[in-house]
Amino acid sequence: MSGAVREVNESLAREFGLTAEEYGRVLSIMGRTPSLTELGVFSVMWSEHCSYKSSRKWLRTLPTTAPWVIHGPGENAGVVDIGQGLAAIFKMESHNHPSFIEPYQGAATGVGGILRDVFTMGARPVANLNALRFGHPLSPRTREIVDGVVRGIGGYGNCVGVPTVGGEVNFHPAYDGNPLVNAMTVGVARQDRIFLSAAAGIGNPVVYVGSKTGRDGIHGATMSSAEFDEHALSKRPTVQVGDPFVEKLLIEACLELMATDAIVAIQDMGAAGLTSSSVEMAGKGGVGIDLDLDAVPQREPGMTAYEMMLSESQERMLMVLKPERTDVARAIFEKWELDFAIIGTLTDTGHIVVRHKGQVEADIPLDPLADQAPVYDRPRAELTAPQPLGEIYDPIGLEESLLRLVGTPDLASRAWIWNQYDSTVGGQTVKRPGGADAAIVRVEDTQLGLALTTDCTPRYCYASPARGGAQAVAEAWRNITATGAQPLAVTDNLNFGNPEKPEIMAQFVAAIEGMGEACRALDFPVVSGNVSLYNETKQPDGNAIAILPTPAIGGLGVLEDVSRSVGLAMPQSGTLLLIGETKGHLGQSIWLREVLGRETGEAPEVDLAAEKRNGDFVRSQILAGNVAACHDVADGGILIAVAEMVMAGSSGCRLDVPESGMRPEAYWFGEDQARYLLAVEGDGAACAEAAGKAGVPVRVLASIGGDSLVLPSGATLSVARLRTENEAFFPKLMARQ
Amino acid sequence: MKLRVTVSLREGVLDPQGKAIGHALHSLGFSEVGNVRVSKVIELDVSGPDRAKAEQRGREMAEALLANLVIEDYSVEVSE
Amino acid sequence: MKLRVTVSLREGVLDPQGKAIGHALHSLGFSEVGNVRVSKVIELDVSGPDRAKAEQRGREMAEALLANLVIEDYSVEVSE
Amino acid sequence: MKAGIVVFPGTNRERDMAIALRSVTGVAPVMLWHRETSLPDLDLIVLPGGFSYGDYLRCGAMAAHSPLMREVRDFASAGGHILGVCNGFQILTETGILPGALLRNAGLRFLSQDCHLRVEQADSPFTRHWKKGDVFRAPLAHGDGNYVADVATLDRLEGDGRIAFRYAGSGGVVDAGDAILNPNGSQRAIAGILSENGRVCGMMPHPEDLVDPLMGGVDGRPLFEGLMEALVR
Ligand SMILES: Nc1ncnc2c1ncn2[C@@H]1O[C@H](COP(=O)(O)OP(=O)(O)O)[C@@H](O)[C@H]1O
Ligand SMILES: [Mg+2]
Repeated sequence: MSGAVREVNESLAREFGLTAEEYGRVLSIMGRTPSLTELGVFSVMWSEHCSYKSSRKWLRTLPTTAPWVIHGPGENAGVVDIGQGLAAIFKMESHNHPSFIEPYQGAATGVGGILRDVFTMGARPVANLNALRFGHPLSPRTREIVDGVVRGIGGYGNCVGVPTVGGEVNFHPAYDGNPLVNAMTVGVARQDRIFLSAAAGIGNPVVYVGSKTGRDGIHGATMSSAEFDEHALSKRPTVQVGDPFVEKLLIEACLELMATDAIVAIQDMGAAGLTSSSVEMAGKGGVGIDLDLDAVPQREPGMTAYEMMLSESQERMLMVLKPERTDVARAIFEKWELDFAIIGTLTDTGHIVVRHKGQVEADIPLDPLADQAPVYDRPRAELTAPQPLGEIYDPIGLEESLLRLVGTPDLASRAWIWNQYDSTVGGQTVKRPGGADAAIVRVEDTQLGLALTTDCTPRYCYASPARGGAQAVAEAWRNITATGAQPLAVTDNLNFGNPEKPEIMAQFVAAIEGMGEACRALDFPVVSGNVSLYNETKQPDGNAIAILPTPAIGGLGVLEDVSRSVGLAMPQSGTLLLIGETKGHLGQSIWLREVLGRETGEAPEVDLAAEKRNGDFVRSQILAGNVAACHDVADGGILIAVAEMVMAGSSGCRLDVPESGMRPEAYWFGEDQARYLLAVEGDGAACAEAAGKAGVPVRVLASIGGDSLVLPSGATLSVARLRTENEAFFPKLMARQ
Repeated sequence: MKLRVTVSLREGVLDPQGKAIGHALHSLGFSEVGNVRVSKVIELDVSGPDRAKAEQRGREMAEALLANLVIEDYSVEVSE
Repeated sequence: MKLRVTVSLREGVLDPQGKAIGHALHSLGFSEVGNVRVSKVIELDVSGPDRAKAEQRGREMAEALLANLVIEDYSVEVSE
Repeated sequence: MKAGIVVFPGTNRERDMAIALRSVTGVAPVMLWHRETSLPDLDLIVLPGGFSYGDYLRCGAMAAHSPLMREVRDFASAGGHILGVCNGFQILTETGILPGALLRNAGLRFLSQDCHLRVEQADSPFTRHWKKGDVFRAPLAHGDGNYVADVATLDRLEGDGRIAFRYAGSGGVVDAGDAILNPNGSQRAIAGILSENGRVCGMMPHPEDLVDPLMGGVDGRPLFEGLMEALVR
């Protein structure tokens, strides 16, 4: 075996991340000691990342179907019917660990990877979003990570020319050593031009396109051994560098090829590159595959089979073509100045056979590789209840609380971030970041609009994973609804700690249960997603601390007539109505954290029937043309939501005093769910009456006008004052050295 | 004194810039061009008496700010 | 043979990157740092027999593509 | 008006430009691949925004050497009309069709935001639908839009009335030293310039992304309406 100076045995297998039991399974499948390359293939295919061994059992419980779902989980991305013969194709994926090691490249290649998952199915990518969680603003590396991640996402997305239209950001010390970078891409394709990854046609050529293969990111986790092959491996970089220019060419070339009938199957090379793409394509198609690594375009001399099979070089795709169409394909890729190589053929052997320099470096039966992949039902602990809420008192009053909250890291203006993302390229962005609860992108040459959002409130998920999971789904649904769009489906990115710890596994399962319940109640199925486990930070004492459970939800909705969508900017006049019931829930609220310095209490209750009723009412009012602006009430409660509308619209309002006997801080900053603010013309009586008929709680909250937010006390906060507080955080954070 | 810190990508790390420049030079007819790598040179005027000390400080600057050691190497020269 | 083409902003053209680096170094405590300039170095492997010719070609590449003479100067070195 | 849009590898705002031209003129422009060696009969060539060749060496540097750019240069010399936006402006300066150069933004970050432009010269095919001093809004999206030229060139541009647009406040105030009013640090707050004959215009912001009320306004339309009127035949 070339390159292999290490003997393959159980100890090497463990270094590669396999357990003794899993290695035993490899031996019984192979009937012999595997070669190094074979061991590499097993270890990546059976890694948590590729096999979902800890999560699979639970992912299966999520609802994944609806009449409008064309392809659910199992393909590169989810596909839903948006009408007019068109489909939206979307998915979210994490690049957490790489973004901690090298924030710019980690985030950039995360964007590149998720784009490929979407255009590999035949869609032109039309929007990117990103869900980010950073450590405490004052923690040592936070500033550098924020800077690199934001530059990386912009650097890649701006260059490929896909607008970045939305996302979310949280700061919490639990992410100090493990930031989360979850990137989502949405594309649009014709329903009759969707490409899948199942290989077919014995004898058909297997074709490699895109960039050359280098030693990028090989087996990062398992490769601590420089003694492996002294000269070739000594300087092994594990960080992948993205090339968005090549990605742009790859998008154009693939879409051009997809307009012909040359492609039988296509798959991006993502994690575990050539290995996972070839194994998955062949496995799904029930065929064998022969690969000739000598034909693989290589960036560096002297690469071994092992290295080529495990390289995670970016901007590469694998395709099965109709043999008589390979010349058409070659011409297209040459036009776009990309590598194009026939590197194998489909066989009837049911094996993957890898040849290099005249030797067979791997020969593995595909069925057992897939069927005997480990699946674990990991033990779960009893979930612990959150700390009791404790005594509530208000030391500073509404006005001071409001000013403090609008400037707090989790609520401060994100303009510093989105001003580095090209949000208008493509000319279809109807609502840019900050313009509405969900970004709105028109589908080119139609009146259709897509409403896009990402949501998760990790502090709720930590207090109560089930409620948190449900809340994340409900908030995504609400954000889409608040624009007037019909929510269709979600993608998810389940970020958790080490699943081998029973308390983490318990969080994971409970969060999925909550998500599933909300998805079912709201008719909002999961069509794609990603799981990222082992997100923990080693402490100096050797213990590892897990991130907050963070099941990020990416939601997609559709508007038949995009011109009916509304944003959240306060109009110049009219009445502000509050929809939904206010109970004053302060547990886990931002007010509690920022004013009393506590993260205590239960997460807010998620009443899915109320969500549906209130949301359906709001959407019908928007579509009827009765609503000038709409904003959901989320982090920070009513008063923050009002302030956000005021700042976005540069138009003030005078708040009515609530009739409830509630404590003012509970009323104004409580985080009860299923609520919206609607700006309507005149006195709002017609809308209020309609709400009453629909059984939806409603009250007049404010009269709109002026250039200040007037509090019930009569205290007046000008738009300018609010903005100053709201916009200070990011520039100040980033100016610090 | 002048410090000259050269920062280049580590061997094996993809250099999209170099690749694109090589490509462009070929299409301009510079067919003799093979591999192309792009690096950055940061020239700093520094005050202080002693070369060895300046070089040491240059290394500290590189490690602290100028180079991204995850993907880049650096070298320091002192002149004048 | 190796060509090394160094491209730097002309004297008089403001170098925002250099300025920012100088500023950052100061706040990291490198108070001895004065003026900072950032240049690009393009290293090219070239085939061909003769140094003088290589250097000549290097100049041609710089003039044609590698440097924008409106704002940049360049220099060419040959090694090996 | 027959318009053609040049597409380089890495161009990404060609569709935006095509939509804008079509929506104003009613005619879809032709797309021109950078490797072509001849031009069809055209009234207007547009070099759109994007990242030609990744902008890896300098923005627009590699695109400036594309085969079709030779034709574009001849087209300019023959008095043809050319609009270069963003990357297109960078390409025009790299080829020397327009003077000066575009450096990294002064703040060293990519900027994507709306800006306001003050019309400095209304007597050109690109600006005739405005009056001198008019202010309009346009999205900008670039990392290298910091316009520089030597003082003699700047003075000449100014003296000859070849500064088309300057960055300004919404009320029309221009202050080149103010990082908010002049977001990328351009000398004399220059956002767009004209060639000597007034028939080539390069600008950094994107009027083509603001031609539809649905996208937030129609501030960019006058540029295209003026062009259509000037180039009708
Ligand atoms: N949390 C999840 N919920 C639903 N589907 C999921 C989830 N995680 C992964 N999937 C689906 O499993 C399949 C494999 O995922 P993944 O390995 O991340 O895809 P890729 O190979 O594109 O990286 C995809 O179809 C994905 O949508
Ligand atoms: Mg995939």
